[in-house]
Amino acid sequence: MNALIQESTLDVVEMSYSEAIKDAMDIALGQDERVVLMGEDIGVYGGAFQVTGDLVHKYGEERVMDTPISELGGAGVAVGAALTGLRPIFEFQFSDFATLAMEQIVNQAAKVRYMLGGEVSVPLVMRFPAGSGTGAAAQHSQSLEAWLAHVPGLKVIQPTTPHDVKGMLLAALEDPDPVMIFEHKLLYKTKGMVPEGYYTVPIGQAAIRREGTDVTIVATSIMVHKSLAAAEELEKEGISAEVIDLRTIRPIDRDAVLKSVEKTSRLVCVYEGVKTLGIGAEISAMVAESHAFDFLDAPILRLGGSDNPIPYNPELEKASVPQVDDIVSNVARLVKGKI
Amino acid sequence: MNALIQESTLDVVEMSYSEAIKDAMDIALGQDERVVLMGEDIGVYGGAFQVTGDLVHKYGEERVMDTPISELGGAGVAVGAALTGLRPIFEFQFSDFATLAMEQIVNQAAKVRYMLGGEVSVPLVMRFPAGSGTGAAAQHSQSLEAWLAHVPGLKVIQPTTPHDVKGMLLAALEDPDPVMIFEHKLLYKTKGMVPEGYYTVPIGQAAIRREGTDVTIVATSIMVHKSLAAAEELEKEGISAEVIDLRTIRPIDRDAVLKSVEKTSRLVCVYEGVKTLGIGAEISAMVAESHAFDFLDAPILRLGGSDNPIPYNPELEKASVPQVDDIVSNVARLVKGKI
Amino acid sequence: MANQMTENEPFALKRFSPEQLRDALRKMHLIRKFEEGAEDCYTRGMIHGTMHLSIGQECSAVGSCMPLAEDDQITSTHRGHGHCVAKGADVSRMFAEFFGKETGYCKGRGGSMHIADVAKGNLGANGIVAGGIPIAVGAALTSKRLNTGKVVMCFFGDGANNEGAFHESLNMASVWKLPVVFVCENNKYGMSTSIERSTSVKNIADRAAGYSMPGVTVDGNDFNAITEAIDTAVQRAREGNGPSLVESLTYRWRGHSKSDRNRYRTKDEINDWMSKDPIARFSSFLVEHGILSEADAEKVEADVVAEIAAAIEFAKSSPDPSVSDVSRDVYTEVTA
Amino acid sequence: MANQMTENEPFALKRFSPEQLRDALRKMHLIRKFEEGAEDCYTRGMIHGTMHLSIGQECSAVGSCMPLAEDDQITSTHRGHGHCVAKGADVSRMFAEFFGKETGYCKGRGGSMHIADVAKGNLGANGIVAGGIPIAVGAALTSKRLNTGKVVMCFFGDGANNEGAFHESLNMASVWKLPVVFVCENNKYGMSTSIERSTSVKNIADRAAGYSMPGVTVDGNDFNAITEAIDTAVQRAREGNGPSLVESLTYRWRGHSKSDRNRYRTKDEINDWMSKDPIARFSSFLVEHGILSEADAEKVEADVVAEIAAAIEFAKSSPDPSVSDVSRDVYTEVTA
Ligand SMILES: Cc1ncc(C[n+]2csc(CCOP(=O)(O)OP(=O)(O)O)c2C)c(N)n1
Ligand SMILES: Cc1ncc(C[n+]2csc(CCOP(=O)(O)OP(=O)(O)O)c2C)c(N)n1
Ligand SMILES: [Mg+2]
Ligand SMILES: [Mg+2]
Repeated sequence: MNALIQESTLDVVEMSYSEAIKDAMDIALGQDERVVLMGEDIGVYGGAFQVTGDLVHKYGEERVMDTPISELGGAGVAVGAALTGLRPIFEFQFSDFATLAMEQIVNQAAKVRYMLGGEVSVPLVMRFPAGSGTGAAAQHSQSLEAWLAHVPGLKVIQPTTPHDVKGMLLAALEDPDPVMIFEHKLLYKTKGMVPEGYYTVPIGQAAIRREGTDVTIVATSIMVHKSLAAAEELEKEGISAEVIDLRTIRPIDRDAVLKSVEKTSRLVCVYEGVKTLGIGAEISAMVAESHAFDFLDAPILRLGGSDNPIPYNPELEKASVPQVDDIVSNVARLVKGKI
Repeated sequence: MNALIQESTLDVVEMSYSEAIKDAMDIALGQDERVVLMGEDIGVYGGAFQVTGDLVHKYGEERVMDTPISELGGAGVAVGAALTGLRPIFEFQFSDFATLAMEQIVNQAAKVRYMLGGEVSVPLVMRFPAGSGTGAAAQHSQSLEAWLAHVPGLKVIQPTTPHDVKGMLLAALEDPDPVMIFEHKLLYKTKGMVPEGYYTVPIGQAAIRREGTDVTIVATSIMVHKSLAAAEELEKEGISAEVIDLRTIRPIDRDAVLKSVEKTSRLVCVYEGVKTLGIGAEISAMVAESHAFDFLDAPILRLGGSDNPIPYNPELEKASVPQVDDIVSNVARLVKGKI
Repeated sequence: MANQMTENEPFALKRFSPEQLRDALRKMHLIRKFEEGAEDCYTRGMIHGTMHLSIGQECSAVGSCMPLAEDDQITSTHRGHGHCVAKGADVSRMFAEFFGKETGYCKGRGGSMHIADVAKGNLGANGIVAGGIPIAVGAALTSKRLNTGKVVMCFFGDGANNEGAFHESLNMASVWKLPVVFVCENNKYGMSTSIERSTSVKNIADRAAGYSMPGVTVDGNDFNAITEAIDTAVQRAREGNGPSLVESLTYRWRGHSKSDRNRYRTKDEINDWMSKDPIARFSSFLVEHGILSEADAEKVEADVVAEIAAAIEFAKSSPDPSVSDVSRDVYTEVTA
Repeated sequence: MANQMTENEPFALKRFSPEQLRDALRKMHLIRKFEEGAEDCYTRGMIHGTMHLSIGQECSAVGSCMPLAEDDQITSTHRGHGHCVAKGADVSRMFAEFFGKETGYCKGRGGSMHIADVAKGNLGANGIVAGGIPIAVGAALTSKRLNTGKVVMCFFGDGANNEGAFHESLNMASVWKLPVVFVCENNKYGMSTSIERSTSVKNIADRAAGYSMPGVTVDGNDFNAITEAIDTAVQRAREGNGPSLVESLTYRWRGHSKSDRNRYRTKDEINDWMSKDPIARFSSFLVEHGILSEADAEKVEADVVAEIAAAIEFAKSSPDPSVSDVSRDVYTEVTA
């Protein structure tokens, strides 16, 4: 609330998603000496995706730290630092490399507060550039957010706009617990209007990006944009789709999803991660076990990543994740009762 | 098929789940020089859960290798060995420590065949002692099987009986691709009749452990046994529950589950992993998007681990995973239309 | 001549007051009796789960913590009861934790492997071998960035030195010159695996050269040796000269954990080490040098016995956590 | 006197035949021209994704592979084109892979970062820094267990030596005395991070002592130096005496990848290294010692230019994979 009132008073400017992340980190570094950035080549190089940019020149190598290529140790250092008073923002160069740091993220960061009976908190923020579409193949294109959303003790977000990623990153820094931010690489250059200065966007609240009456599309990350494009197409076919941007996948905004399904009585989940056990599985199961089940007029559809590693060939790569056409055709079939 | 015919001709003896695993490894070591066991303290110590037992004395340290405490490297050595002609069976001392080896399991073992265009296979078997109930607290009690079931390229099994674990381990060794075996620690001492000698139980086939007409309970690992006990109780209340032992969670035996749901028109998923994004989420979503959806007379229920790390205190530990009473009361409520 | 004498005077007598030395002995006894008590309660079925006893390693734990200041911090291991007591923990709350009670250090959620005492600077035991090493480096980073002057002591075992986390952590601590002291308690085995069979270097301290930091191997059961080596390392860290690696040679008398059958070592080896009890050794050292009388020494031990008995009573009579609180403290309540 | 002469005779001339030396030069040119061609295709939008060029490191790759036998194996890195060619790959299939074609080494599924040539013993590049190190140790384990006599060469960079996988792998290879040669190609930077800022030891080869294996640092751009050091390590591995670590000092002329702006190093540094082109150096060495005439040397290069042009044509004209096969080869078809 507070944040929203405040936000409305701020001037807005256009920036890209990556500029919005940098802006949030700049504000945080400027107002809180406990904030440090850690990651590989985030200094003079400016980060593999140029997100930290020139912040090292403004705040120095002590605040914007290039780490050796040591993901497990680096993540552990961030955990220890957070546990003892710093507010680290740790950048994985690609989310795929977090596979090396699961021990520290899952056994330590997520659990230490509980294991110690609530004596401590771990105010740690981690950033995971994720997703396919860059031709970087199987080890640089994964969407592993569902793994972390399975882990109690973590919060996991997937902001989809410059406005949200800035506000949610600042909210993550206010959060006393570990917050994992999955950033789709193809979003970095997307632009949007962003308030200048400090504001937060609450973690745990979904956003209805488009109102509709025939079907609810719950999407995450870049699939929100593809779903909105699909909704435009569907409208031409006379189908009114409501598009929900989940924004946070742990904890999930259950009420927002159920309310929409009660209204539209149809649900389609769209996400880039592998379909099996991807976030859509949880959304579907959450609805199927709720009172909203009785409102359902059709099966719950999931459109997720195909059952293969991400290939290098661009046509195969596209075929491995849902595209606008897939969303349009499948939603249409569902609404027309063909499924 | 072949395996089954063969199996029926074998004498059966009673053994424990851990003895059955050892028996399978003994047979494999005896008939195939390419088979090697790798793991921490699996030699003279006999393994943390005494599964490898005295095999080192029979086959020597070259075949039953104690590794240093190096899960990432050890797993990677197993991947490289499998890629070049050995048939390693790698034991994690606790499945929780696999968080250190996700890079090799997920980026290498699962993907190398695809990334190399099918030029190679990785015939690797990994064993993960998993689950709670031993008072070992949050870092020694996790059930992370859903993570690996999310990864194309892997096969993931959770055998529940001595008969199955022996046959499925031998099937895993025949499989050209990586097979991950999750063994619930509380199953190790459970006994059952096991055929002597060589036989396989196919990966990818569920087993109907109990026929019923009112509700389908799809369970995994130790929850199969708890569900069977619950089904006994439910019968007294006049509720006929069908209990399916999923056995393999990647790939899932879709037909077996759908056929049962068509018959009973009610589904309850019971698993120990954290409820959110645990295997039950996939089962529920798989059914909700299938033609079986039209047969459903009630919401799809999930009983899974609660949203916290596993605590040390035994009462809290029990309260963190589904117990027989929880299954009985929830299934009863569902069947009686109270959900 | 007097000079001469102080020259030859054992390090501990120069560095610590008689009160401090007496307290060191008390802590060693406290660790021993605490673990014997815990073991007894376990055997009698009053404690569940498993535990890793450090009996035989008391001097290493106490000696390592002696040169630390009150608000210096430590990270500990699965074999961490000694470190916890050495850093000043209350054995009542430790027992309460073992009994799974709400009055325990972790309110019964953590148990033996997660025991911590943050107020006293113990950031916690760890169930993951080498899991605490990068965390210690992170704590040292906080000390340097916020200029708290704290030194962080990182305990781990010989087995842990083969984990990648060891390598990555020592490298970063050295590159960033952080105030951390790495203490490798080498008790010859990682579970059943001897360092000869797991570790490709004779002395673990030799690996320090690969990180351009000082590395020394000392007899961790010799109070003078361990305190002197650690004192040097702590000063170096305190003065901003970066990390050190101290290898403390010691031995665990008990099995690795409750499931150990000691198949990997001989009775003779165990008996040999037991005959060189580090506590008796330190106690007679203090008596020899007139710090304590025989009677004082006995009194120290007797008081500890009473303290342990009272602590067990406290634990037994403490309330259990309420099952309805099972998901409390997963996240921090934000009171807006 | 004649003796004298052979004494002073450069290693390479003693160890390799003129044909082998000529082929080494050919491979160096092939790597250079392959990467220049790939870069050109990328710039012209014919290749997507990213690539890591090893231009400037050709001598290190070719020299390292020279002492290997046909069926010895290697694991490579994200900067692996040179290793691939050095081990005998066909540049047509390499280009086809870059173009994402079904005729590529990975049928278009892998691309630059996963290029492999298993038939020639190249187990593959790797997108994960240090990801190939334990895999190489595993391949060496197979060699030892099945007595294949194969030696495994494991390539990685200076940045990779700070990964835990490096530590765990070298330790196991040494404990188990496996036939593996670790080749650290130190080109001074891991992406933008110089070894001074990332690595707490002067020479990476100094870390070998922590694993009780020989460690040497050599000029990887000097064909004689690199081949002699590797030859010694390969012999040691072949004879069952275990692993070695060879640090090959070299330099990449291009940026780390396509997104690099070279902000972390000076133009002078780059120009200085470019003025010491390892290929020109090796070529004139061969001419000086009469292995090749100037004309021969030019012919070698000219033939390579033609080979590259043909390879690009092959790649362009090759068929794309069919989208319906996107999930093929995830699992092995079992033909019962
Ligand atoms: C990552 C990880 N691997 C394995 C284990 C199981 N484990 C617990 S203690 C231990 C031995 C540790 O040896 P060392 O570091 O020498 O400490 P010690 O037990 O001798 O005090 C092992 C293998 C673990 N807890 N964590
Ligand atoms: C585990 C992991 N971390 C980070 C990266 C991103 N990355 C790719 S190459 C590279 C630098 C590697 O440096 P070095 O090992 O010296 O090899 P070079 O590029 O210099 O040949 C980095 C950081 C990666 N691919 N994998
Ligand atoms: Mg030890
Ligand atoms: Mg480099």
